Amino acid sequence: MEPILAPESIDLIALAPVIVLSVFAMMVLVVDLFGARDKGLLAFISLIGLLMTTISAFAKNPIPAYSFNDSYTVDHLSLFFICIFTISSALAILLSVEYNKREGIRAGEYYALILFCTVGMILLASSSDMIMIFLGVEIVSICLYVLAGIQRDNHRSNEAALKYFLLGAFATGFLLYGMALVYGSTGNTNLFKIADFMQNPSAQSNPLLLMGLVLLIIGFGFKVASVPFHMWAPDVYQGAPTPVTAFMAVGPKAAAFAAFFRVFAETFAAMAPSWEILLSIIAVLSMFFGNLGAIMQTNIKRMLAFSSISHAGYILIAVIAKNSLGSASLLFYMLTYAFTIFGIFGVIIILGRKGEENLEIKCYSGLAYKHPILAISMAIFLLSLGGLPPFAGFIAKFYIFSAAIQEGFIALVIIAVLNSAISFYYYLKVIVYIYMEEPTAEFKVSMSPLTLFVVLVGVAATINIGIFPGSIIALASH
Amino acid sequence: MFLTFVTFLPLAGAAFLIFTPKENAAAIKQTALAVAAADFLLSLFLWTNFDNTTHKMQFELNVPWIEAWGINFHVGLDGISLLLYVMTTFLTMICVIASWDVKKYIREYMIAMLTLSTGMLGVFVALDLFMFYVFWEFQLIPMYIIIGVWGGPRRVYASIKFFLFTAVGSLLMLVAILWIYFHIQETTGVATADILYITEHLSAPLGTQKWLWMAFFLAFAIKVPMFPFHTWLPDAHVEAPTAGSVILAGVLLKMGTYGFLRFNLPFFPQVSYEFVPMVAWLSIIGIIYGALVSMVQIDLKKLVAYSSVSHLGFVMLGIFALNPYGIQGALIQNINHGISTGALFLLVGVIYDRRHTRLIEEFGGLSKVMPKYAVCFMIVALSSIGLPGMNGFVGEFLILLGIFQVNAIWAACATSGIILAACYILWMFQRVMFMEAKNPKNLALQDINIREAFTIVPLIILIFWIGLYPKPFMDTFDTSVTHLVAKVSPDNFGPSPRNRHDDQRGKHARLITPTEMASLHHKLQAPKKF
Amino acid sequence: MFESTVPLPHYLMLSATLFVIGIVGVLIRRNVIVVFMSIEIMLNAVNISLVAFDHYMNLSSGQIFSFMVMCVAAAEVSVGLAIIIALHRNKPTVNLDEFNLLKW
Amino acid sequence: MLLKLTCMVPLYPLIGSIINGFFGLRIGKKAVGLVACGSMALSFLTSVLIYAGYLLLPEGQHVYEQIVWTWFAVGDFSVDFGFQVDPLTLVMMFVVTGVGLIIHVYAVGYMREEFSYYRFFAYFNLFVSAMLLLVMGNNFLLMFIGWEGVGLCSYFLIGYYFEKKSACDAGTKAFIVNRVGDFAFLLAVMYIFNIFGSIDFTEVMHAAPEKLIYGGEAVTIITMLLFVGATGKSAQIPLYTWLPDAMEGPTPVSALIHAATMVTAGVYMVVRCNALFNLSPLTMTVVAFVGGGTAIMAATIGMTQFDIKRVLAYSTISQIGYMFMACGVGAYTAAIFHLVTHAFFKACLFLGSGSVIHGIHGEQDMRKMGGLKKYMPVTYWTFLISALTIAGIPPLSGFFSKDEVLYHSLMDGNIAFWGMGISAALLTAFYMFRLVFMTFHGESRVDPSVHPHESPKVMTTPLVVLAGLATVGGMLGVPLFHGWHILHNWLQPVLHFDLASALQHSEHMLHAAGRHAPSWTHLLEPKEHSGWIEFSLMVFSTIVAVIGVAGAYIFYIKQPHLPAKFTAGQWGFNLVQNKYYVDELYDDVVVKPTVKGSNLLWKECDTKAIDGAVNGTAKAIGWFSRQAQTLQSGFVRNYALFIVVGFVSLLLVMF
Repeated sequence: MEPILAPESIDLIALAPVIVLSVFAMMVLVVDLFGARDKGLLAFISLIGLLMTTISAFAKNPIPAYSFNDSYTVDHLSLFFICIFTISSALAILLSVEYNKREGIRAGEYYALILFCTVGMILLASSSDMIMIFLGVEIVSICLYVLAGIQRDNHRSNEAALKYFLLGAFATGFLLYGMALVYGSTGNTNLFKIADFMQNPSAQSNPLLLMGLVLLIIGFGFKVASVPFHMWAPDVYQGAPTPVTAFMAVGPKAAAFAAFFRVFAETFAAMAPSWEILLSIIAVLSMFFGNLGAIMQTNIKRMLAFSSISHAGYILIAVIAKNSLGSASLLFYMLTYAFTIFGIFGVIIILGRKGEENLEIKCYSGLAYKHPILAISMAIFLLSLGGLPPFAGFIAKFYIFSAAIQEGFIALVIIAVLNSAISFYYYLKVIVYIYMEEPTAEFKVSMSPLTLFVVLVGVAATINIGIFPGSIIALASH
Repeated sequence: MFLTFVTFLPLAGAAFLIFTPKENAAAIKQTALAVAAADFLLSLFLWTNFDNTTHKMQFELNVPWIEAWGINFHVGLDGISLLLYVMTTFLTMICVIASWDVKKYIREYMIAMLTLSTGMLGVFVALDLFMFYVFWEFQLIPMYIIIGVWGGPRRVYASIKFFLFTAVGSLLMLVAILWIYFHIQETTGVATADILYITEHLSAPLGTQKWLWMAFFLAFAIKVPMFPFHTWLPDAHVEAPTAGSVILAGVLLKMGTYGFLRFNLPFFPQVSYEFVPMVAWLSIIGIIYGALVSMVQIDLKKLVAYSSVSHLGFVMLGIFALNPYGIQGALIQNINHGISTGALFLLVGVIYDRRHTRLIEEFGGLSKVMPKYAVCFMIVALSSIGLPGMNGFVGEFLILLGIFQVNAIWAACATSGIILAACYILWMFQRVMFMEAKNPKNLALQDINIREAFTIVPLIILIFWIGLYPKPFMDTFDTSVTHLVAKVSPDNFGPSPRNRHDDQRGKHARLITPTEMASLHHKLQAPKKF
Repeated sequence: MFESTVPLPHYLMLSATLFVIGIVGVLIRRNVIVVFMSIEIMLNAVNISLVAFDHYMNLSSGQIFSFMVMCVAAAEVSVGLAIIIALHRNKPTVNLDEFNLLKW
Repeated sequence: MLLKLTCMVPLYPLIGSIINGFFGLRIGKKAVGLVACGSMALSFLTSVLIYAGYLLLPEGQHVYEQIVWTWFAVGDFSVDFGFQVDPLTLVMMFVVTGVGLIIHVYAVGYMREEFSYYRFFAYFNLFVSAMLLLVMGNNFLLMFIGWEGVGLCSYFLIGYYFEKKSACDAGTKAFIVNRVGDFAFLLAVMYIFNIFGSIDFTEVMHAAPEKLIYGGEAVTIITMLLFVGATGKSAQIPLYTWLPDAMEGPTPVSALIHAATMVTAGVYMVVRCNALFNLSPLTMTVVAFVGGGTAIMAATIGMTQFDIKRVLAYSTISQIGYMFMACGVGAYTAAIFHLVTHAFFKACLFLGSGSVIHGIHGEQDMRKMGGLKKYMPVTYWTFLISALTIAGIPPLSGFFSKDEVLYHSLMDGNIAFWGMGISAALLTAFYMFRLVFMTFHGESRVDPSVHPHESPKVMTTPLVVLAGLATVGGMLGVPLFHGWHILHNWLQPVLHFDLASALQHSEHMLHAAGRHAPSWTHLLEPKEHSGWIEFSLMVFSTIVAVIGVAGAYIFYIKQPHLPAKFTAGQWGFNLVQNKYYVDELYDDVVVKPTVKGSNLLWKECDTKAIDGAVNGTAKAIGWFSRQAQTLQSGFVRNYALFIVVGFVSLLLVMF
């Protein structure tokens, strides 16, 4: 047996973001332990940590670089994803400060958990080994289990955590089994080696491998909340504290997609015909069930949960397209999605009241005439989610569709566009309440500067990326 | 640059209004009017400086927008779009005046109106498919808001219906646009969505072209709206506020017909030619159906809305006559419909403001109470039914003349629309304006006031101007239409349509900047695997 | 290292059976703890496969993998139990079907 | 040059109309009347000057064209806003401006009591302007402006009393029925452009024999369409129903629009397009038959009506039928001749009836008149003269023109046409004198509270002038003596048609198309025109007219109980009195089904089917949405089950 880990293959510089962030996370824990009364300090440290992480991510040059026996990769995809993660974590932390104060979440681990979760996401997006992927998935998941249930005395939060935990663990079983089967049929856990192995046509028809692929799809499908593995998402999104929901909808999802993309579009690209159809079915189902589910919702968080399921469907198209446009569009989509989602949840937090109240859509009646800035921001976010120009969501969708069209998945794109037409309906419904109904009750808003800042960042990014997407596209499509 | 300025001026005005305190209604209205009027005057300046001896785009601006995709910010006007452009600024101005008495959220209203204006102008100037699509979808938002916030009792239903109907159609167009984009990239090696370039170089297999054509058709047919995609229109019109209806009828519907002229015909001449019978019959059904249904309406606005279906049927018929008479007729009829139907909506708005009802049975004998109003209404109504000497006739006659060259039976069927038009308009007019004023609520109605006169008189002047001396209008698009007709002429459909443009190849090469070329090369050479 | 007389498919069958048992356990049991344990069975079923593969193909990463799985499972257990306890504080039950606030 | 004034002729009334329309209320009634009549007088005088100018035209030039501007042009299609002056136009101009002026003067008196006096004159002047455009336009489309313009003014003026529902209905009906004709007219214009590449009268008429095959499909369709247009405007079968209803308008309107000018526009148009009609024997026959049939039918209805204006309206329809019959047999001169004389006497009759109505305060029912002779002598005498004229008593003008029509219908047509014509003449004489006797003679049946009185000078003077014209108008076309037929000679340049060369061209075209040309030699045989036959026909028709008058005398003066006896319980009489139920037929067959069908289209097709499909899609999505929601049961184990089911299904798809 050869040595498992050659010392020269360990490249800590490549691993810098993980290390930096872990250090900061532990620092948060320590500071909290030694009586930081002001949780804002923790948030501040976390933000600094995220900033340092982002900077350290670019320490490795040139890219692509590999570390730990090629099980950790620093490439364009992972760098971009790290940026998405740090941005979304930062936004989540910004959203949390005021929210936690209001909801009485005093736990200092909160920020540490977010940072650890981000570590997991970075690992997930950078891993090129199944073991690493598994670790990443689990780090992310375990943090999220806790985060979802961080409001210990809230029944909904508890229930969300339980559901998420049980189902998450259940799905992990599938993922793991899939990995085991893939490992068994290829003899490798390293994705590069598996990809090489796949060049051999006879290897592609191994039933064990195919079975493993199906199981992997389930595992990843669960993490990205795609139908029929999505059932947890609405409940968890609704029950979890709002900033956590926002965080969950963006960061971990993006990380899962990164892994999804790496495993399927890159590693198993050679046997695409056998999984394309499965992913297409899942994508179509996700779009349909996501949108159909969203139409009837009255709770905005739950509606956004369903909407995020349908978005998972759209993003899957990028995975299916599996070309360079596909990866670029995936990156672009996740970035714009992050800004939009955090913006929208920012508005929700501002309008929410203690105890997760005031989340019914009809509570927003007449918002436009009391708080025009919030109203227009909300409208912009919703329209962007719907994919209407000139907002970022449109460019993102356009990007993904173009990737699919380039590969000839025209039917898939047609289904997707029809679905976005359905999705307009429920996005518009919210706008109807905001703009076209008369105010029914007074709005008690907690217009905290940090939250407002997130909203404004979201608006600025959504519009700016929508109108001048050039630079981001250039970054994404390297 | 100037064109860009004119196009975005209303948006800038809207942005300015955001920072105006909402209590100061007068200032808001004056600012909005000033912006709209300035925009109109500037667009007139475009018109006077327009060189109508060439079909080429003018006032062009072509700068890279999304370099990675080869998408440019490319604007320009030719004869086909210029008049629609001017009409948009004109109607925006009229609509701002017409909305003077809006009480509810006047600032937001004006912002929406001005934003809408930029959206519509953008559609007409865009020379890049991507950009076109952006504007095409973008203008939905302010219109949706205008209908939904300032509309009638069923405004929410109407606004969502309007939005979804249009969105469904245009989303399929998006797929077609993407397909074309990649096809062009594949066949010519140039990543571009430039409309002019695509017009020159698109050479898809005929079967595919049919699908693409259908995708564009659906988007535009819904917008026009053609039978049987029209049912959003009556709802939207009925619920929209007066100015919304005017813009809807005057400009938004024209975007559909414009789309046919800018995309369906030049992109897919052969397919367009093959689909002529289908479009013609749909248009004819639309003409007759719209007129018949219009006849039995009990709501004034609905009546006018259905009459739009009928009128736009004429326009479509003219376009698909594929000869200069028909297309020029269609273009002038586009303008005419904007003016006449716009004016009709304004006039209906006048009595709606006073009586808060649009039911025909509520009125009667108005010409005794409001004689000036009655005269205006009469003139507009007559223009709408195409009385010779007024604008409607010129367009309708040319359209019929055009389609007569193609098929006399179609012409005969379509011509029957003018009988029905007389029926529904005159019957309505009689019930509203003539007979005894039985309803006591109508006895004390104020005649048209100065502000309302300011909105309607310019339209009436145009009605007669175009009716008696349409030359300045028709000269504007004469050359462009001739060029277009030459393109869709069936003589052109050789086995390989690309060959005939061999000599013109490279003419648009300048559209592709070096950076774009570089990024394209990079993309082509970049390894797929990591 | 000794030569095994048990062929690989047997291990795999065992692993699959255990996995299915785990699934069925999750599906039919109502007790949170039992469901949780069923999930652990599933994870361990996977471990069997991993180790078996390693052994028969003379590899090593599978074993490492299975250690990782065990570690993670342990972590999961701690978090999971913590959640269940937190839950139990608010609502003294371990019947899964009673956690039904969030639906539709 | 005097002819440069051509464009001024329609412009004066237009200006008058605009002045009256915009400032009428401010400047007062007197000024309004002055403006209206003044503009008409100017127009008339200008016409005279143009006539002079026309006479000064160099030898051989028969048409003067004045292009004011190009209306619109696309490619090779171009329409000018241009006027033309030729003999036919001049005749029509004089009729329109002359008779128009007289009626304007009359109307000044007749409408004096009206509040919206100015509105009336604005419309009235506008009408004249449009009518002049119609007769002076040098192409089909300009004619069409006038064509629709007169229809529009007619609509306004019929509905002048817009508070009366019947008036509004009548106006709308007139416009819509006219539009049916316009529809055909427009199609004809398009067809003409398709063939000739031009729609200028001069060009088309000049090129017609070269481009159209005699009796060919194209020319038949074109002329048929044109004729349908004419039936609409000129109230012929089957589109005549609007004219009787049009009597809802003020009487001067009936006189000018619905008797003298507008309704004869169809005749003018047919004559103007004689070069086309000459090429289609089938159309000519149809025209003659429709004309003759209308003449008889309208006359029969006229006999049974009691509303004084309606009788005159049917009489108008009947007389226009004569004109068409003349056109149909190729006697265009006769048609124009009758048009002119008819303008005089029918205007006089209408104005007379207006005077009567005015004198007895708005009563129109003849059963409530009688014995009015002594109260309104001027009206009576002028009315009588006109009635004699229309009945065809020599030497009044109607005698000459009607006889010319009858003579040609026999000589150029056949005995059937003549039969129709002569029977219509008999009926005409009868019902006109029935009218005269019932109104002016016998016992007074006037409501005792009403004191009949003669109309003021301003109204009676026009009557006298028109009666005079009706008396001497026959001089325009004295028969029998060669060269005395002024009108015939005058119109020669317009009506000249070389059939022989047209046939030759047709033959060439047929041969070129590889088809066989039929033998047309019989067409070229010179027609016999015998003064002797003409004279005997004159005598015969005079006798017929006298019989008609005498019959009326017996029925309504001598033995007034007879009519009731004859008509009581007669189904035939009922049928005729109810105008053959044509209105009801149209109502049941066309109007009601259309409205019903439209309602059905709207409610069933639009709302239920199309919009139903749209909303149905939305509803279906909503339904699916609710179904999908129920899956989200909230039970964790259910969710796990879904994962497993998904797993199994994916496996099934995979393998």
